[in-house]
Amino acid sequence: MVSPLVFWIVAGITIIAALAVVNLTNLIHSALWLIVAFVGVAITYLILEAEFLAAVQIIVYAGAIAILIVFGVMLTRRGDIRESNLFNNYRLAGGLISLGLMATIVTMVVKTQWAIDVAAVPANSVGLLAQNLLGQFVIPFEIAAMLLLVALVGAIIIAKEVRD
Amino acid sequence: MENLFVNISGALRGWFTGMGLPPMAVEAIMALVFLVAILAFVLLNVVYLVYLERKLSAYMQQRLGPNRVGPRGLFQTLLDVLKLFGKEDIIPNAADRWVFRLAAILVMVPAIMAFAVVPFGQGMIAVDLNIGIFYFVAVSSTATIAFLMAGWGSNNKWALLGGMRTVAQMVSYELPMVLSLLGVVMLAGSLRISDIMAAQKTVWFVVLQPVAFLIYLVASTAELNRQPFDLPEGEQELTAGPFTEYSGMRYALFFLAEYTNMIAVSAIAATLFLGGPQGPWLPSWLWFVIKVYVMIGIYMWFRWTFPRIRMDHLLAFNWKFLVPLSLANVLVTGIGLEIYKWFQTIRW
Amino acid sequence: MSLADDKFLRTEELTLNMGPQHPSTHGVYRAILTLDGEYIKGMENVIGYLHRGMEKLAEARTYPQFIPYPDRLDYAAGMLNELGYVQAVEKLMGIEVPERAEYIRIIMAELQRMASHMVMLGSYALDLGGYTPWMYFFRDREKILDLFEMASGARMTPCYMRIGGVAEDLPPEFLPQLRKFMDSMPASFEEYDNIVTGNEIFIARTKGVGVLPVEKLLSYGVTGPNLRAAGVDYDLRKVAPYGIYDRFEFDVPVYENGDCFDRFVIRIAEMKQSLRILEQAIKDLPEGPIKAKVPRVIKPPKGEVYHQIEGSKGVLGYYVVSDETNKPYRLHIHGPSFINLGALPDMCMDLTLQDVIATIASIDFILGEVDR
Amino acid sequence: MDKHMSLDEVIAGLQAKYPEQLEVVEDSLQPAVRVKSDILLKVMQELKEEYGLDFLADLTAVDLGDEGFRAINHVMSWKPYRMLRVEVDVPKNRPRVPSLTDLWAAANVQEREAFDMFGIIYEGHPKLTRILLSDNFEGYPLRKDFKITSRRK
Amino acid sequence: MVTLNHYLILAAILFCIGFYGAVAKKNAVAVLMGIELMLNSVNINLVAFNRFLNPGEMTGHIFALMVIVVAAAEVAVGLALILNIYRQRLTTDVNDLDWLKW
Repeated sequence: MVSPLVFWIVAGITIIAALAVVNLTNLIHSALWLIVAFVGVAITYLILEAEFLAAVQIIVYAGAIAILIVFGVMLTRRGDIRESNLFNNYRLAGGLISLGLMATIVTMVVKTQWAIDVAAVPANSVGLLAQNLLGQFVIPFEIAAMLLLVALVGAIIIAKEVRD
Repeated sequence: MENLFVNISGALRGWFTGMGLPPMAVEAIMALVFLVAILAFVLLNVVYLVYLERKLSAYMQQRLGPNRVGPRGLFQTLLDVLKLFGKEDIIPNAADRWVFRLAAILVMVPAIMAFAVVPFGQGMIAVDLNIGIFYFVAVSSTATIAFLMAGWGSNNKWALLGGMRTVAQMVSYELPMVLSLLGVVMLAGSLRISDIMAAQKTVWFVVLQPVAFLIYLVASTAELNRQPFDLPEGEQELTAGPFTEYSGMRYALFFLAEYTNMIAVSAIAATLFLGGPQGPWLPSWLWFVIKVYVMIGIYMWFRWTFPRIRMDHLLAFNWKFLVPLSLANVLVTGIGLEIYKWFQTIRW
Repeated sequence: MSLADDKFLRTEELTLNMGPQHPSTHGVYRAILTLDGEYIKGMENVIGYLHRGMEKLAEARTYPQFIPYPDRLDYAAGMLNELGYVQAVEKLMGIEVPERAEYIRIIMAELQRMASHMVMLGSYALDLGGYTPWMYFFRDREKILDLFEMASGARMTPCYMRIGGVAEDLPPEFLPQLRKFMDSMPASFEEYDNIVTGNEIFIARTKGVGVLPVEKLLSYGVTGPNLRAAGVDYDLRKVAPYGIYDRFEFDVPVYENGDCFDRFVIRIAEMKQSLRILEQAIKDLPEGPIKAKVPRVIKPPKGEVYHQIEGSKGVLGYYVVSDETNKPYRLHIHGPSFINLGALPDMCMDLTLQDVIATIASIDFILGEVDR
Repeated sequence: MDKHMSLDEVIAGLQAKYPEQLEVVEDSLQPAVRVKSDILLKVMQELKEEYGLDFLADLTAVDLGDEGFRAINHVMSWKPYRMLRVEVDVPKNRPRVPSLTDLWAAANVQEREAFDMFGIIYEGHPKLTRILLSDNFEGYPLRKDFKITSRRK
Repeated sequence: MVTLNHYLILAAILFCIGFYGAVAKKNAVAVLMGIELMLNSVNINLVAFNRFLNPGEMTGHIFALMVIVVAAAEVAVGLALILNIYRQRLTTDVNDLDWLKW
């Protein structure tokens, strides 16, 4: 078990990064902080002994973030990049709602009694994951694959230049 | 000789434990020791890789190469590094300062991190993760961001174009690279580096997976941004791509990262396809270094032979050729594995 | 604005200043590019950074004093530029050049043509990112420059031609050295083929890139290898032989597509023809004087002449107006690079940024000649 | 019309058509005609389209001192090789010549250069700006009355 | 000692920040970022539940993987939509996307 200190540090960094993502007005900086948040989440997975997921988190989100930045650059070159990520009129309402939501979830979480299982994580967790994915969960797996394919095709069709 | 470094590390560990430190502290110190050892190995190699690159290119181009500083120019790179230290560190006024500064440092992080799973010899892996090779893939995929940060942070159109190209190139070549590694993983039946090494006791995977090896070679050249895939940098087109505005040590860091990445990628190739640190007569770590240098030699040979490919050709080559080929390779490997299993059942 | 009347795609264009300080502009040349992504939607040449007022300078120099100046025009082809100038003056004065001098001029001109082509070929490969071919071409160019040094004392700016002949006779070790160079070339040609023209990436990057229809090329006044690569058989050495070019047997290589690849390989083919001319020139090289009898002070009769020669980059013309003094009244230099560069924006339209680099290098201009 | 006729025939043909505005330059080393600027475009178009002299070899100008400028155009054909000089006298106080850019794209840069050096205005040129000299350069350096200001103080 | 509650609360905080971003931001790309944060917090929940309630099986991990796949698909399509909208309207401001026909 990893020291609790690591968790506190990682959790703190992740939350700060997430706040920065939302509050900064430069889209690129937001995207860069988003990477920090994602890496924080990946380390959280590591603490939870989910190495495979941690690696997936990094590989999927790091690539996606780069693309996000590119989009940010492409789509905001027209104006001032420092003002590219402003708030809309729902800032106050959104803030209040999310605070309320958080309060609700936290109270719910604290009040619930969980049936904690103290067993250790199996050594060959990756192998187990693979067997599960291609055994018991093969249909969701295939559907996910199909979904990705459809999303790929759909994205290409939508983003394709419209010529008349 | 064989266990030289393993013994050193064992002795260190014993020494630290003997000092009465708690096990966790010993682990932390040992991790630090490994890190320092890897850094030392990498930096030393990079300095002489630059020298090797220059000498090799000189021989290919019928020149002499560096031959003034020290015997046969051996100290040329050291002096170059010193010179870069002495240079003014220029940050453009309009640059995004923190992004600009951080990019030069961040570019080194994935390069160094990848070495955590590199087996420098028998029993010489810093961390033998059970997702070993996947860890390498994940870490190296983050390198894109540093390039993009450099390109964007410089506030320079050439740099931005270079950064955009980097994203397009590295994200798309990631795919065939991972898929080519998949063939090896299927044969070994594990992501763990030591398992993959053990699976190559008799036959190297380059024999069983020649197509995967070639795909890996091409895709990793693209990942390294080296000729013929050095479009992000493309001196003749984008002056220096994302590095256009960098100077002094920050520029040197990008260079350092490029060569560090080259060692890492070569090390992974040597591990996955060339049997890793295994071979007769010589100590395992020496074998490993030899194999890594063979791979590095190939990359350098590429660089000094090919002209630069064009952006649209680059992407078309990836999506229309490499990716389908690597998918087919995975398929063929799977079928081959099944046939092999079936043969084994009927033999018994 | 309603959406209905603006249906077509809107994308943003990026204006990019390529140069004056850029690795691929071959000197201080600037192109203002309008990019849509990586595609060129507009291009404008900005030149003049190297302007030295050579035509004005000529009006303050005597005729022989001007001979070193053409060297600095197209500094990759000094001999050819001088040849054009001295022949123009000779034409104006009606001077007959001795046989031996004519042959030496041919030798120098063809060597210079090869050297100039090697610069282009080498830097072209370099501009496409191939470092090694560049060294191969420059290795061979070095041998030519050594020959020039032997004959004239200088490598790039020889100042070797004189009105009425050449400055010095060939030194005795010149011809054996030239022989050696010529014997070494066939192997070099094979190497060029192996490392550049046979390379898949090179072919993919140059085939079909930077093409202009022939009519447009002619309208732009493009000459030299760039025009011949597009299938037009115009070579002044054949069409209107100057000097003694009518005595030599050689072919004019003509290609069909006029793309960057053809512009590249046609120069290699021309080098082979230059070798043929050299071969014959060495064989027939007569003994005799190397300089005609010219008056001590050169004062051409009143008149004007426009003289053209086939330079390495196209037709190089000198328009000389004399007012019977010892200085030209007006000297106009028609540099092929200047004219060829005019066609560049049209060639680059709708190509990618990388193709622009390839096209710029393929039309082979030297800024010294563009700006004068 | 025969596009390969000899230069003498070309000149004769032109002279017959424009007896007033065109004269043949005597005692010239190379064949040359001098035309008035109002028929320049027509003559050039005929040379290009009817007589086959369809390649603009060179375009420049000469300062004749007090008499004004002379715009010099060389047109040529390659096969057979013929070259004809077409001169236009331009008055000093009103240096205007019709532009040849519609006939030959090659005229574009060369006319800009002549404008840059002599200040001759080519009417109908799409973008007649300085090309070699900097935009804020004063004067036209190839004019004979141009004084070079000393750089040393 | 770090318990399940810690992870759940961390996830809750991340989720609310993401929600705030998704609701209160002008730029469509930023809205996507907020949604990504929310999806990530859900994944933390899934993995934490898996680790603390049923470490012997990988169900939570598999759910998390599915979420990542869906998130990837969503980002791809979302970005394509944003790109296309930008081409039509030259804006990525969600407030401006109030027209009902293309």
